[in-house]
Formats: sequence, C-alpha cells, structure tokens
Amino acid sequence: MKKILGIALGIVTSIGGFLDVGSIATSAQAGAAFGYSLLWAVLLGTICVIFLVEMSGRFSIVSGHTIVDAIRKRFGFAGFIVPFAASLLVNLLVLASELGGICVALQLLTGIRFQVWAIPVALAVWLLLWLGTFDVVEDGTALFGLVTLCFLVAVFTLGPEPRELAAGFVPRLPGEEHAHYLFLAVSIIGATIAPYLFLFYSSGAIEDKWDKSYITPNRYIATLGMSFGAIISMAVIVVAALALKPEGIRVEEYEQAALMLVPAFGRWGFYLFVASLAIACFGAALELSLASAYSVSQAFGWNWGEDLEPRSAARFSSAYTIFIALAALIVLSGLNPMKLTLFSMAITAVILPLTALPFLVLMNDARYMGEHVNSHFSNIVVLLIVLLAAILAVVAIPLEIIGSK
Amino acid sequence: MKNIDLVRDVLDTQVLDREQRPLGKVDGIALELREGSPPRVAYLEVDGVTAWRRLGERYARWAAKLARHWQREGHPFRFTWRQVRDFGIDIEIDVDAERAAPFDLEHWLREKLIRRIPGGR
Amino acid sequence: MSRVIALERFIGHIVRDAEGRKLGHLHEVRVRREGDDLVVREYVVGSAGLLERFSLAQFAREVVFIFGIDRMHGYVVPWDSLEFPEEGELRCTRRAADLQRFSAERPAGK
Amino acid sequence: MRLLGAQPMKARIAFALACSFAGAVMRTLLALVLVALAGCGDQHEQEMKSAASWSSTALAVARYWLQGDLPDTYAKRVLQKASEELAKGPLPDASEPVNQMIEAIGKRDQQAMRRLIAELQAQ
Repeated sequence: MKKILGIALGIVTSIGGFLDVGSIATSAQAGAAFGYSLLWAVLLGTICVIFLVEMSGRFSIVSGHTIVDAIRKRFGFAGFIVPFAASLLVNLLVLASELGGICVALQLLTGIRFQVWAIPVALAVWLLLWLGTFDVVEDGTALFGLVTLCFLVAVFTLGPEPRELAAGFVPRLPGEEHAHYLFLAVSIIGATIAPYLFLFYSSGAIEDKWDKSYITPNRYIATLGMSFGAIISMAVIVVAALALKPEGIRVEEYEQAALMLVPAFGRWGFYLFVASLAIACFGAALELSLASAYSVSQAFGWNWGEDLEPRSAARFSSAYTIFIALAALIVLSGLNPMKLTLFSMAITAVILPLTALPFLVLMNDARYMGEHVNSHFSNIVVLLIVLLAAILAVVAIPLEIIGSK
Repeated sequence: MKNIDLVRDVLDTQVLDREQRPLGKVDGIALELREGSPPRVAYLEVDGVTAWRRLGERYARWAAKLARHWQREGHPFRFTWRQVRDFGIDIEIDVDAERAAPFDLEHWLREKLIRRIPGGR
Repeated sequence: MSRVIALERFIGHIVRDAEGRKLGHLHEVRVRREGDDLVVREYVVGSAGLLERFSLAQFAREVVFIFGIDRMHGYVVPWDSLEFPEEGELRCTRRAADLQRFSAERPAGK
Repeated sequence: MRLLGAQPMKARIAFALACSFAGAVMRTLLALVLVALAGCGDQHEQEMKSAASWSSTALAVARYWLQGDLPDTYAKRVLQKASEELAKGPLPDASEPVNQMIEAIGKRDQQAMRRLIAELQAQ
C-alpha cells in the first residue's frame, strides 16, 4: 500500500518536474508556428528520457551510488571535469531560464518589468531550499504542478481533429522555415531530456533510501511519470496550434503565449497560463538548484542532502546559494527570457552526449549493476536518440543564429 | 579481494570517515619505488589541489591560491592503507571527518557564510 | 634508496619499450594486498587496459562495428620493468616482444 | 531484465515499431538538414512574418479584451510591446492604431476599440 502511494506520488512528482519553462516555451512556439507537426519530437525525447530516468533510478537502487559520484570514479578526475563543468554551465543557463519564466509570469500579472522580480524570485527559491526538507520540495512541487493539467483540459475543450493529431507523430518536412523547424525540434528534444531530471532522480532515490524492492516501482514511476509529463507537453503544442496558429500569432515572446488558454477558458485562461508558467518554473528551479548542488557535492565527495541543516552541509548549501545568485544575475542582465530559454534547451541537446554517454557506460558495468546491467535494447535507444539530438543541435544552432540576424 | 586495480578501484573513490560521513575522494595515490622490491602504495591523498594538478600544474597553482583562504593545517590530507577499515565501493577510514583537513572548506563556509545568514544555525 | 611518486600524474602517459617503440598509455596498476600494504604486481599498458578499467570489454565487443575493438591491444608490464623517470616519458626496460600481451577478449590474469 | 530475452514477442513488435519510427525520424531530419543548409533564412521574409504576427497578436488581444477576458494591465503591456515591434519592422504604419488601442483600454472605450480593430484589420 505504501509502495502504491509511493508510485502515485512519484508519478505526480515527475509531472511537476517535467513541465518546465523549456517545455512550455518550445511547445508553445512549435504549436503556434508548425501546428501539430512537431509532436513527434516530444515523443522521441520522451522515449529517451523514460529510459534514462528508469536507468538512473535503477543505478542508484542497485549500486547505492549517485550517477555523478560513479562517473568521476570511472572516468577519473581529468576525464570527468570537462563534461561536468559543461553540464553545470548548462544547468545554470536553464536555471536562469526558469527564474526568468517566473519573473515573466509576474510581469504578465503585474505589468512590472521582469528584471525587477529577479531578486525576490531568487530569494523565494533559495529560502524554500534553505528551510525546507526534501519531501517539502518534492511533494510541494508535485501538488502545485497539477495546475499544468489545465493544458490537457484545454485540449478537450478545444477538441482537436484526431486524425490530424495522429499525423503529428509522423515526422514530415514542413512547407517552409526549415531551419527554424529543425531548431525547434532540437530544442524540444533538449527540453524533454533535461539532464538535471535524471541527476535529480538518482539523488532522490538515495535521499528516499530506495532499496531493491523498488526496482519494479521505479520502472512504473519512470514510465508513467515521464509519459504524463510528455502528454502535458504535447497538450501545450496542441493548444498553441488550436488557439494561436489560426489567429496568425507566432510566439516570439511570452506575452503572446499567454493568450493560448483564453479561447478555452475565457477570462480564467490568462490566469491559468500565468499560474502554470510560474509554478512549473518554480518547481523546476527548485529541482535544478538541488540537482546542481548535488552534483557539485558528489563530484568532490562532500556531504550532501537536502534534509541536512545548512550548517552541517555548509558546502552543499553554499553551492546552491551561489548557483541561484548567479542565475539571478543572468536574469537581471535583461537577456530576453524567451530567447535565453530556447537557446538553453538547444545547448542542452548539444551537451547531452557528455552526460548521457558516460552514464550509459556505467549502466553496463557489472561491478556496479550486477545482474541489473542494461539490455542491448535500452543501450541502443538511448545512444541513437542522444547522438541524433546532439548532431542536429550542432547543425541547427548556427542556422538559427544566422536566421534571426 | 586480494588483487586490486588501483586506477579503477581506488583512485577517485569516495572516502568516508568512521561514522560514514563523506570526507572526500581519493585524489592522489603515492607510490614508493623501492630498490630491489616491488613498489608499494605509500599513502593516499584527499586534497583538491592534488586533484587539479592532474589537469596540469597551472590549475594546481590556481587551486592552491584559492584554497589558501580556508586551509588551516595538515594539507594535503594523507592516509595509509593501514587506516582503511572497509574497502568496497567506498573506502572507510579510521578518522573523524570534522577534524580532518578536507573539512577546512566546510568550516570556513560555516564561519564566513552560513552563520551570517538567518536560519543558518 | 627509495623515492615517492604521485602515481595519478602518470596515468594516461605514454610508455616506450627498451627499443624506444611506443607501447601505449599507462592505464592500470595492479596491486596485491600484503598485510597492511598494497604492493604493485604489474602495470597494464595500451588501449585494452582502458577498456578493462571501464569494465567495458563486454560492452565494446557488442558495438565492435563502431569502435573497431578487434584492433585494441595492450601489454602487461611486470613491476620491475617500468621506470618512472624524474623527467620525460615512462620507460619499459623490456622489449615489446618479450611482454605478455593483453587483449580485451581475454583479460589476462583472470 | 534483458528485454529481448524475457519477452521475445512483445520486444519484437516494439522493435519493429521503433525501427519504423526511427527510420522516419532519420529520413526527415536528414532532408531537413540539407534543405535548411541550402536556403537558410530570408531576412525580409522573416521580418514580414514577425510583423504580421505582432499585428495579429494586437488584434487578438483587442478582441479578447472586448470580451472581458483579459486584465487591463496585461492587455496594455502586450499592445505596448506589439506597437514597439511593429514600429521597428516593415509595417510601421500598423503601430499607430495599436497605440490608440492602449489609450482605448485606459479610457475603457469599447466603441473606439471596435473601430481600431477594423482599422488594423484593413491594413
């Protein structure tokens, strides 16, 4: 019974963690510009992230170690430090995007410029980590994250044509704007396979003290949780395709995205969008800050844990404190939050092999995994998707930069 | 386990103190090259500067300059195989982490940062 | 006379044999527990040693077509045949032909 | 745990599905990369699209505001943004009616708003 509750909670958690600024921004743009035709990118990313999240849970359960910890041991300090630094940098950009998302939500609501909100928002995120425990962070994010289900409700209210919807899952060349289509496909994949998700999940399995009896629940949590998250992500695409595309509105700014729920919910639509954006970003910002502090601590062998008092894990607490402060500075600098988000997502796709491939090597290491090593099937799926996403991202990013002057 | 692969099994392994508190990683391994008999492991090091030296001397200098702010004494922290209480995926050694040199940064941050923030005590 | 070296700084460095030919990179040091001491038995040199370190031999064989693993090889250098100089490259005092081969297919000494 | 070993039939179906999906993905993306490399970004066309999108945004905001679906602060803010973007782009004339829309919201003048919508649509 307790386990079923755990599974349910895990699923809900991943919805909260899954939908973040990246998914909202990329999906809204994709739906508004290309209708349903990028749904396949969410599907592709989701398949990969299900495998990765399941693996990271399994890895921690079986080996008792977190991923970062084990990667450093296997690859040595010199081999580890470059991918590690790269992933931290990307985490920082994504965290800045998340904070930016919250600030934009507040700007939409109050009309006060988003930069003004950077410091209060960063403080709020930090304060929750400083005073809260792991359960507060995880479950709180999860429960509030349910607001994002409104996108799913909107899909049913607006009633998309099922056949057209299904066609979106088959990759096809769009009529025009190929470079932008490619860039969005890459960004969607990057937003879906966020490395912090599985780093966080692996640390979570340790913090929650999962034992071997969790191997099967872990599989359900990963699959169902990530799938539900993906469905909401897809719902954003569909709603944008139905509400914005016919009007001829392209999402270049969050202001435009904020209109997408109005046709479905009328005057509540605007507030629901703002709430979804703020809450999803807030949850993701918490998880990102934690995931980054976890990885720094695990990389250098420090004591870590969200349940510890800041005083007894000073290096860990300082890590997220500094991290959030840096991200707040990026928001303060006034970079366009939408552009920042999209580029962070595309860069996530570029560095994906750096985090995912070493992890894949560990998953095949019988010293850690014993009989629970990866199947060929999961190796190949992850390998292919990750490499594909990275190669495409390398092509797509320069094209997008040229295209948007 | 009678035979051990030093690079795979020991280098960069998590070191725990006698109460299972994380102390750091095995950042360096010192070999004593002896005349006429096989080299032996003299001691293992847990020290940030040692780790950065593996990337190059320049990084070690930067790390050392930075570390001077919080380091007190006993750097680099070294232990011998004799102090190892348990060796598996982690290495557990017979010391008290709170009093060991690798915790200098922890103490320094508590002192300079955490204590000054409300709720940090 | 004994001398203490920082082993971690030699990992990944090139090893040359007695005739100056490149053997490969130093990837692993095998030690044996003797009382409270760890005593070196042999060094593993060459790319196969790297696979051994990553416990990748199995995995690599499965994706043989990507990495071309059949061309990977290595040598086992006994403890008394590797010199750590103060300056310059690591030297093996034996010739490559006299060393035990190490292949990813059949890990030596197992 | 070995997926292929434990469930041969299911795995084979999954594998076939995966292969066809992967194949479609690969083909499309390859084609995309080629096409994208060939004709990358017409600057003028891009700006036209952006301007058209901002003017559509203004229209939608105005309409939703008339329905009472949008709070004033937000509506004003988007229109402000739209007018700035339009003034920069290839359709600078469209920015004037958008500016007047902001005034109309300030005065809560629904009559004027309807007129401005028609005016903007005419452009």
